[in-house]
Amino acid sequence: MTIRYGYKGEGAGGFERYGSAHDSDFLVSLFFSMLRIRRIEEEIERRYHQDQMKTPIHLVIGQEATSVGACAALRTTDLLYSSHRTHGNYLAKGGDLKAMLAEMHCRVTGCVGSRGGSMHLIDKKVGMAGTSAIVGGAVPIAVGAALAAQLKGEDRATMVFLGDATTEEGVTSESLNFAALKKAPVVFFCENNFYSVQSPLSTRQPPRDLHRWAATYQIPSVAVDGVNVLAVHDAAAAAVERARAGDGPTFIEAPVYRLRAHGGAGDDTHTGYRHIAEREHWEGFDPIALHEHFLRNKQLVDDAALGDMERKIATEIADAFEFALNSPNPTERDLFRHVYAD
Amino acid sequence: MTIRYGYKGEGAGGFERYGSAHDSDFLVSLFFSMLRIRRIEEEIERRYHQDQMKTPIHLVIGQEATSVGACAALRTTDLLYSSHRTHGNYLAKGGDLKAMLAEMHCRVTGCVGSRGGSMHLIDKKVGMAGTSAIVGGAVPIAVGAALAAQLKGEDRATMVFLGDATTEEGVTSESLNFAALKKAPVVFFCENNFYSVQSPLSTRQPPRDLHRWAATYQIPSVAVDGVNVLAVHDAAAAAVERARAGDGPTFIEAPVYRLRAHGGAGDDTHTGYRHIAEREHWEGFDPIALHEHFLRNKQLVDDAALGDMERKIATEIADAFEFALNSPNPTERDLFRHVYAD
Amino acid sequence: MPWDEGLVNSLVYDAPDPAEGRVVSYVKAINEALTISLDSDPAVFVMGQGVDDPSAMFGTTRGLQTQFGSDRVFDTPLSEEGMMGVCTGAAMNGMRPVFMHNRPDFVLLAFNQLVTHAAKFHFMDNGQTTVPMVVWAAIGRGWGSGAQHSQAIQGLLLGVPGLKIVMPSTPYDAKGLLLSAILDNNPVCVFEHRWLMKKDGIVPDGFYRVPIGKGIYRRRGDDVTIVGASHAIELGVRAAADLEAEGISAEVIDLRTIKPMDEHIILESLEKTGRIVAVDTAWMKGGVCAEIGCLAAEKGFQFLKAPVARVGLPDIPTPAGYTLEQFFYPDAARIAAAARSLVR
Amino acid sequence: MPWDEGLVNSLVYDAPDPAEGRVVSYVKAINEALTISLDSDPAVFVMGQGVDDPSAMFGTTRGLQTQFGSDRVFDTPLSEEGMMGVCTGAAMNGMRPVFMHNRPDFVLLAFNQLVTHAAKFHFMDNGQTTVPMVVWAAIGRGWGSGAQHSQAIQGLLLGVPGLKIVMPSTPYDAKGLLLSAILDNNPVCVFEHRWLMKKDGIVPDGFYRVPIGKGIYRRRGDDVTIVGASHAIELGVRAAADLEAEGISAEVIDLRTIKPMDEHIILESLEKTGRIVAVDTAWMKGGVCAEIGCLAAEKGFQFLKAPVARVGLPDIPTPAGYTLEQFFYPDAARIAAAARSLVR
Ligand SMILES: Cc1ncc(C[n+]2csc(CCOP(=O)(O)OP(=O)(O)O)c2C)c(N)n1
Ligand SMILES: Cc1ncc(C[n+]2csc(CCOP(=O)(O)OP(=O)(O)O)c2C)c(N)n1
Ligand SMILES: [Mg+2]
Ligand SMILES: [Mg+2]
Repeated sequence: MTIRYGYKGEGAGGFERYGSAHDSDFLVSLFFSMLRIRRIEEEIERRYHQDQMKTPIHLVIGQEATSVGACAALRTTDLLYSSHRTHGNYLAKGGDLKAMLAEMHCRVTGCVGSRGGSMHLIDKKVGMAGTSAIVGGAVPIAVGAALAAQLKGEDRATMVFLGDATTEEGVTSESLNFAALKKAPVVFFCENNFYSVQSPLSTRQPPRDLHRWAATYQIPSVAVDGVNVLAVHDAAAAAVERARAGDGPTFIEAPVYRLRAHGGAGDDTHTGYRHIAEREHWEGFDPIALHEHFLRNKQLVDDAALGDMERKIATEIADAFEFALNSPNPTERDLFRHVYAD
Repeated sequence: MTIRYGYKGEGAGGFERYGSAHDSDFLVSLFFSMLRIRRIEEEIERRYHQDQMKTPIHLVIGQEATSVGACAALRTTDLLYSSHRTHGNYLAKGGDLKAMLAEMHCRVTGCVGSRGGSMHLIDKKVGMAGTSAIVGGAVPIAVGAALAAQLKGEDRATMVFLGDATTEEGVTSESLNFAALKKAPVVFFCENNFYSVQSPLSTRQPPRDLHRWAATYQIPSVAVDGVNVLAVHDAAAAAVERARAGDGPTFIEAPVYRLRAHGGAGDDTHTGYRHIAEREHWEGFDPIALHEHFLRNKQLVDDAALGDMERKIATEIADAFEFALNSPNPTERDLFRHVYAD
Repeated sequence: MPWDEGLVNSLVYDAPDPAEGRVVSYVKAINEALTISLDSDPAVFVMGQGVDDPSAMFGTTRGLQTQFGSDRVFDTPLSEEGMMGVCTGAAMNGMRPVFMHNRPDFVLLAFNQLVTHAAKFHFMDNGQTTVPMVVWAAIGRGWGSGAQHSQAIQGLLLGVPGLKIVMPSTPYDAKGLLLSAILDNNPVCVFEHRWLMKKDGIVPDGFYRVPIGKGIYRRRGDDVTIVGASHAIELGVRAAADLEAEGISAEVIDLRTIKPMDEHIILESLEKTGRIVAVDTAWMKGGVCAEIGCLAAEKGFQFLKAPVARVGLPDIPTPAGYTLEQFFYPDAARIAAAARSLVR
Repeated sequence: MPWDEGLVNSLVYDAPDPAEGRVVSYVKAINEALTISLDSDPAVFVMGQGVDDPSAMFGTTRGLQTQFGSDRVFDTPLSEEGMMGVCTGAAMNGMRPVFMHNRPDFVLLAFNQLVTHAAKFHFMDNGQTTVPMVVWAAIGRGWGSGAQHSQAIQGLLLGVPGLKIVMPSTPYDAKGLLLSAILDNNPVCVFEHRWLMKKDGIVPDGFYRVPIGKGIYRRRGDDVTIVGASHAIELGVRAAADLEAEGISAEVIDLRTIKPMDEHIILESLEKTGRIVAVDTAWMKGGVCAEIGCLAAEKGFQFLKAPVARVGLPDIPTPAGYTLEQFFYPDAARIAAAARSLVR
């Protein structure tokens, strides 16, 4: 069949219901954050072929609502752990764009001094606490971070993003079990984009609902429309509340669609692992377009406002790339730093 | 509380219902097999302190019904994989007692030539196909064995025994997922004895039903009374049927109780990790006593018959120990054999 | 998704002379070995993340699923340890699995099954079982592979009895050694190097084997022996060429297989040159370099005219950035310098 | 379930002279280090399978949960990799976890977290994070430990940057090194040997540290250097005593920590003796023995008067049976023979 994994959400309809609970500034800010990430990703994509960014990239175009909605429920002091698909997480959590682009350009001014590249966009100042390029690697680490907060009695929630394939790694099961056992203040945010690189779920798992599986660890688990930034936010906010209240972990499954290739620039649907109709189907549920539609209906944005946003974003992006490109490379001495801590 | 994990089965009542479907020879043979294992374990236990058996032991006293009931549903050509708790599996699957005791006495006539000890009672002639002293180690291996049978189109079922704690190892989740995905002809037989060494389930998992968890992998999963050899057999037989029919894996959870220490001779309840009342409670549901009670009610056995069985078993055990004790030790040359296959 | 495609395609190797035979790419050579094995033995199957996807494991599995069906060539869940156990169980029961990984880093998730199970069953059950399986992975380098996607783990596995470790450096060996590995009745790790995949070479058509456990002279010389395998010996050959210009005659030994290691060829060469430089794509401490260096001092001491030298990775995780990588990875010049220091 | 309790209790060591100080058992020494650490730093917590059960991890964790509560001393699910990740995450966020395992074999399940995460985070995030954690395990031997419960894995980890590896041989060091390991800001593996746990020794009361990275002379001598750690050096000391009777004066170096390795003390001794026997509890190939042997030929070549010798495990999995074990494990006599062969 052409559309293997279709959109099952409420589309534009969902926004009305969730929207009412939030003030307009908040509604607009979510839109701005998504638009900003989209434009940044597009510019990275546009320049990638110039080979100035000698790093793998895993774009989140089409998946902006999950990062933005979830992070809007987090405080700066809350922790976010991530995988290889870091761009959206880092930016939504408040990571510095200049440091991100410098990192991708292998400059010493990069957020991790050019030691990590795009899969290690870490900035502890804003709670972007750690990432792993190993699928599932960050999941138990996030539980450990939550355990630390619990032991220290800190008012801090920890969230970890994971993909659908990450649920196949045994360590994810181990992490759910331990988090449930200890009522660790952690939120498992599963972006189910139906694919692992170019492998569909059907070649990796029997047909099942990931959130029902998580629920058998006695973890409150919900499925939420991953292209509806408001639905994502509300689910995340409830989960974070539960964590803060000491009620333990939550598992959130958000169906989303990756509109680009797993890695690199451009889309690779033409290679045949998924049908063009499937991508086009999901393009009809672009999280940013859906939210814009909602905001316009409520007269919260108009062409002028959008134009201002675009200009603001464009300037920021241009400046950030300039910063990155004008930043110095690391020196040989840098290689020997931070191998061991004193 | 004194009894942390109580018996939840139907007790003697359950036997009537299951019994009717089976002929008397079969019913008696199950009893004989359990009694034989019990007596063998008791004799091993009695002699263990003589330090002639320089090997760890993990007795199955109290858990005879699971091995006997499950293996009664298997053909010799079916495969059984096991963990560290091998005695019951090996004997019920038809393993040679002499070779078992010789192995435990570190003799060259042992079932694996003294290379494995009691945790590696393997005898491929009778389908005792492999064991692992690493918890969870045998689980994916059994799935691989089932995959091989499937790929070769063999009419062969594979069963793997695992404990409650084994479900905490990520690899067990991975194995369930893959087995379900491929509809592998494998039966996961989980002996839930509530403890991992001296750690109760409550310190290791949130309260949950293991079979419900397994079911979320789209694997038909059942709970069965682990002290009722007939109930165990019927559940195993149905699962093996499903495997043969190409309908894929089954997960069976059987609550049982280990009446002895996790390892070594004697019980260690007095050390305080579980309450004496709990063990005494379960002694009231001894799988062998329950089945004997049932057989006597049906006049299928009487004192005379039991006496004959005891004598038969005693002679076999005495002969086997004599064989083991009179067997030669390995020589230095044996050490260098089978490191690599030609 | 081989994100380093562009990088690898930019690498330049001398083209082989078609007059010498059939010119085939490194990737195609591996593909041929897999095809021949699948074709000749129904017990062989190939599995791994994305072996059936458009990138086809760097192209090495291209077309295999179409030709041999999805029972024998299949994608897997993201469950490295579980799948390693599945291979082991299948191998113990008459199959010959080939389990392919993008990166050796992912094999670390499966060490319990590989090291404590696959490698030991044949011994533990007194030879009742054999475990004929191949674990294939390509060592990554460059384009931000970094600390978690560039690990060469042969050094970690050298001390594991029951395992064999193969590390080809040419298309000819990649095919011949993979064919041998699949026919071997033991678990064999085949570690390729991503950068070699751009190489073309003379590769015979059809079936042939390169023996496991035998090294080969890539170049004869009298002053110093450079020994190693895979991409490291590729650099060793280049270093030898540079040294020749200075009048230093270096002998280059490609071990081809790290375990078992061909001690005889190492000692034979050492007897002549009296000097040895051990090279490896992995960390120098306690790995392949250390084993070769220790072997030289243990069994070749009477031949040694100079200290043993090793050229591998420093005791530092792999940095992701381009500039840092240039400082991190040794090159032909560094190997040449090490050799020079022994001779001068 | 220390099934080898009986075996270990049957071992005999010379009793220390109480006149020299406070006599404490090896197990108690570890228990004191844990108690002091838990007591002095709220960031420290101890976890592991059965640390709170009646056998209390061979007795090393006895009483800790009662004293410090179940938040800071707790049992874990049977999830080695997950729990290793939990430690890493906790360590990255201000805690100092001590993760205890019955056997190093179980640590192999967690290599992905230990090798690719815990050891690399500090480097990967440019020093933003430190990962102060201790991974403790006791190498098993005898009573059917066999291939899957006796693996000494220090050789596998030697080539992993970012890790430290500690291997005590006395109660004094067991306490002092564990205290140092818990205070260290890096992931530190502490590998005990089950057979040392029967030892008593002179152990100071209260807090003290044994530095990580410094070896110590256990015995001075002129003819040959025996170097290693843990149970292997215990045997080395006995071998030296036997050699003395033959008029061979052996120097014995206890490295105490395998990584970082005290190269200075090895070379200092080698300069004097010119002969070296590297000993280890693990496999000889590509591990600690190989590293020491290579180091001697690399940096101590000018001192070497004889080939380097190594005494460790052959390239064979551990057999479970008693008789086979006697052939498998090297003893003091084998170390002495190796030393003798270098001197004669
Ligand atoms: C342990 C491990 N195995 C394989 C890979 C290669 N890999 C990188 S990303 C990826 C896909 C993961 O899919 P998913 O978890 O669904 O996240 P997504 O990329 O879809 O966001 C794979 C297989 C890896 N990085 N780590
Ligand atoms: C990976 C691993 N971790 C720890 C151990 C130590 N160990 C041996 S048996 C056992 C208990 C396993 O409990 P369960 O799976 O419930 O089986 P049971 O002993 O109750 O039959 C443990 C923890 C081991 N052998 N392997
Ligand atoms: Mg995905
Ligand atoms: Mg149990």
